[in-house]
Amino acid sequence: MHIMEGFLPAGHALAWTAISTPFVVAGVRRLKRILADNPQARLPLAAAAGFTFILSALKLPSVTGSCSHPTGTGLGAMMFGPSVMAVLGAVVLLFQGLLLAHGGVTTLGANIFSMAIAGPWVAYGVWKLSDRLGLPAAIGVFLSAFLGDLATYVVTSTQLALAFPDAETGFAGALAKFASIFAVTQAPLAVAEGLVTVVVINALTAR
Amino acid sequence: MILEALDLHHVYPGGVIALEGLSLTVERGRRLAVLGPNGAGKTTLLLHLNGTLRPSAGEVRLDGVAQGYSRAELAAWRRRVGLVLQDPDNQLFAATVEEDVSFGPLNLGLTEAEARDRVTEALDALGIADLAERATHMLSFGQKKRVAIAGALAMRPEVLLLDEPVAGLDHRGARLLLQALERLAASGTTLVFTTHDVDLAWAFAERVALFDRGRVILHGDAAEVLGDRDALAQAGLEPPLLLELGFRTREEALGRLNPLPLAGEGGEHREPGEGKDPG
Amino acid sequence: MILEALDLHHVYPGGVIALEGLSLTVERGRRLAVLGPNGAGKTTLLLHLNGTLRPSAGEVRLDGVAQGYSRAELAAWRRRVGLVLQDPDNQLFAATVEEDVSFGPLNLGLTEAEARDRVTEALDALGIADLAERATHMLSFGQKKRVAIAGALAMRPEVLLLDEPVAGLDHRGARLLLQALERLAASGTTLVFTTHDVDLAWAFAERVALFDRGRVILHGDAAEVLGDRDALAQAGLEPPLLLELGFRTREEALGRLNPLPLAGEGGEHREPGEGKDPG
Amino acid sequence: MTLHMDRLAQGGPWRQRALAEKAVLALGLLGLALVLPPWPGAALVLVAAWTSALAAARIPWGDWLRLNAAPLGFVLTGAAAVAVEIGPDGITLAADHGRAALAIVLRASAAASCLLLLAATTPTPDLVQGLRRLGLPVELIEIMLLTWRFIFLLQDAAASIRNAQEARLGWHGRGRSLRSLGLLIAQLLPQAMERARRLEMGMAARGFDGTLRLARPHRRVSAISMISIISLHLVLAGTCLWLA
Repeated sequence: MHIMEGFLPAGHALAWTAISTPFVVAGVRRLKRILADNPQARLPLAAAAGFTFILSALKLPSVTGSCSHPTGTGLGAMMFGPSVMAVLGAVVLLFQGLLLAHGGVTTLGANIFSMAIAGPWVAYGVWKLSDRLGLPAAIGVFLSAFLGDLATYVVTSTQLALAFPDAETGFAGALAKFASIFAVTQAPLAVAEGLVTVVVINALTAR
Repeated sequence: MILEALDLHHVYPGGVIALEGLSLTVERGRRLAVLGPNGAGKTTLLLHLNGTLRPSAGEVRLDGVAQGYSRAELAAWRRRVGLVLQDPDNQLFAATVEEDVSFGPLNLGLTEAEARDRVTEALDALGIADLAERATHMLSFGQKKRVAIAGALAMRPEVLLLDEPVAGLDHRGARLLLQALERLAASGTTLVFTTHDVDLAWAFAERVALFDRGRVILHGDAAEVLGDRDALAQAGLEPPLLLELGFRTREEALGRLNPLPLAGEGGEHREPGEGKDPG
Repeated sequence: MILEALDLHHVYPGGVIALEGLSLTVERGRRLAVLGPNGAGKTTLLLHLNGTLRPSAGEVRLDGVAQGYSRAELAAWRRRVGLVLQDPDNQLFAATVEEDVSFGPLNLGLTEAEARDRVTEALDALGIADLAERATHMLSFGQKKRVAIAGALAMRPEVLLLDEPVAGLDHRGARLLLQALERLAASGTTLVFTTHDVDLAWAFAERVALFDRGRVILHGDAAEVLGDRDALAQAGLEPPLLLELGFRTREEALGRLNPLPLAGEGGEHREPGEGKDPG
Repeated sequence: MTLHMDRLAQGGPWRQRALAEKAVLALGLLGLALVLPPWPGAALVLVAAWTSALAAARIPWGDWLRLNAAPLGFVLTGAAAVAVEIGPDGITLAADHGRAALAIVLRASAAASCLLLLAATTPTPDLVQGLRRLGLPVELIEIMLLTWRFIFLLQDAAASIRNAQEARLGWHGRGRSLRSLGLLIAQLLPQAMERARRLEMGMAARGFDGTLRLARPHRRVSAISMISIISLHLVLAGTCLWLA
């Protein structure tokens, strides 16, 4: 769920950019190391980023009838690792803002935090944890993608609530408002994304 | 006539015109070639004929009935009109051949057992029963092409739409594929295929629709259309070489070959096509 | 002779044998067709001829010198031997035509200004100077093909390797491309191209290497190789139809067309190919 | 197949203009939309951006309206949340009668139209090259440029796979749609990696050693344009402060 251009006040936009920057810088460092060892890795990495972009342009059928798109954060974290996803996700988010009018540049930092950092790390953590707990692979994959998607939506709602606290009930009230309004579309999408990711991983491992 | 396109218009977002008042008739049980240069809009036409794309104006009729675009109508339509795209890599998406070919039948609501029968039937029809358990990504290009057709065939369509069916195949691969299509046609399936190859159209089609810039500019018997130099030139194509050399069918040319000695030696056999030459 | 392959062996991971004792000679300034069915290993051979793949046994010689695989040696090799892949989408990676074509020259260490001259020269040679500023993804398939060749040409290679150069092109696109290649050949570039199309080999190659299952089974003048029915049959191919019909060159067949009336009418003109027929 | 935004940028009359001019104009306006008070600041920016897009850059009306409508769904939903309050009496209109929500809608629409002005007049690879000049790591720039190419290759493949699935009734019903989408993605990922492998071969043949060297046409910045652009910013800011 992308926060659109101009939706966040300047101060918040700056703050989220500052928070996301170290993660992306760390990702770029890691990227540089990968490329120094293996210069040809540029192409698979770019293919991964292009793939993630296309995921977000695919329509995902949702229970509510509204069509949205998979975030790909869970799948990306499982396939490429969360630290690289911070960079690839940042690239994809920038391109989405420019090419699809989805997101924006001043809100890029906030969106990177929710979709390229929080989502992938949650998904990755859940995946590793379920593996350690010995859960069946399909359940682990589902939970990972489902919770990864859900995490981006919770973080986005939090970002909005921090920017627009309720006059009376403050941050908590605002969070309740945003979370419930967006839950209508986002919760079913998270379920759908979880299910689709299970199909993807099954099909990929069957090859 | 089984399938009809009536005055179809299609404009891609951004103003690129793909179809511009296209009309076309597909006769039941016939093999129709949609012939035209690259980029003329042939693929776009096929995507209209099974409802994948919706025209901005005009309509598609199946058995004389104008087709609608609701989910149920589309399902009924696609059950009767199958589509095979050009690149088989975009067409096969399951891990094994069997699994891939069963995709359509299972979506028709058939049971697993019924679907398995359909798979066997379709693979047999294409002469690839031995590939059933193979992994799709390990197949050769020619095998993938035939599996892709089997996938459409397993739904037992009345009409099969094929986009450039032999593109990229070598001589042997093309022949195997055309033989399989020949068998399908013989068993009553109506075939519509696109091609930019006049020689292929000449060798395989009964009817030809000549396509240029979003419109059918000539439609008729293969011999008639392919003999029309001016119409072909308008579409940037040349007449089939053998036709130009005086043969009326490919068989005639091939029939002449055996008795005909290679260049440099003498020969006495004459085929009808040449017999008309008084020299 | 400029390029030679000597007893090349190549086994893909997984045990698939692609080359099995292949030897081949490329003569300077000639047009050589590597002819064979799909999956025979033609592409693998091209990838060996510019050092992209390294044989498990055997060697490749350039001007009689066995080539090494160090970074510097590869760079020198590829400067002299250019490669154009079959699918231009596997070759074009930059956003605009100009940028893409400049990639090779800049890798040669040329300055931006020199590289820009090379780009202009290469685009001119292919007759696509007007595409310079176009976005790669907006090009038609035929345009992409020519841009891909320009990208290799801008490095001014002595030998140009082309994988299935006209595959997927329609009549007009193929003609444009072959004309451009003809000009290149005339200006001294040695051309090696793969194809499964005997008619193309017949129309365009001077020399033909017949390829089957990882080996060259016959190598010689085009007319000689393409006239050898048995060798062609072994590779699963058929002789060029026009050759079989008694024409020695495509021009001869085409030359016969104009004076020759269409089937059904009378005619009196006779071309040399037919003159040998005593009937 | 192409993306709508890209087609506008590639074909529009501003394609030949220097990147710096377009970037300073659009991002300058964007900055003003965020820092000036929404009324009248964002409103003035909105007028300036729309005038630039429609009159100067000659983006067709229909395209421009469609682009601007895209972010509205989010903006209106988000603003609706700001306009209401959850209190003891349930959901009520906020104490400011929705003034804050209106301000957000105004600011977001203005800011979005500034970004759209840039995106619809400048092909993305040009912007990426601009980022290189701003000092972003070259590795990142290269990945971005290559990503651009993959987007179009994979988009075509994805569309084609989807058409093939629809022809076999793959997208009829929710369950089948989910499964079809999963299979599509699973087919697309190996294709993407295979593409990468082949592209690498093609690039190696042209001497690729890990660095992307590309000749880019330099378009000269016109001093007059730059001065007028900055003057426009100053006039807007001045008018806003004077009105407010």
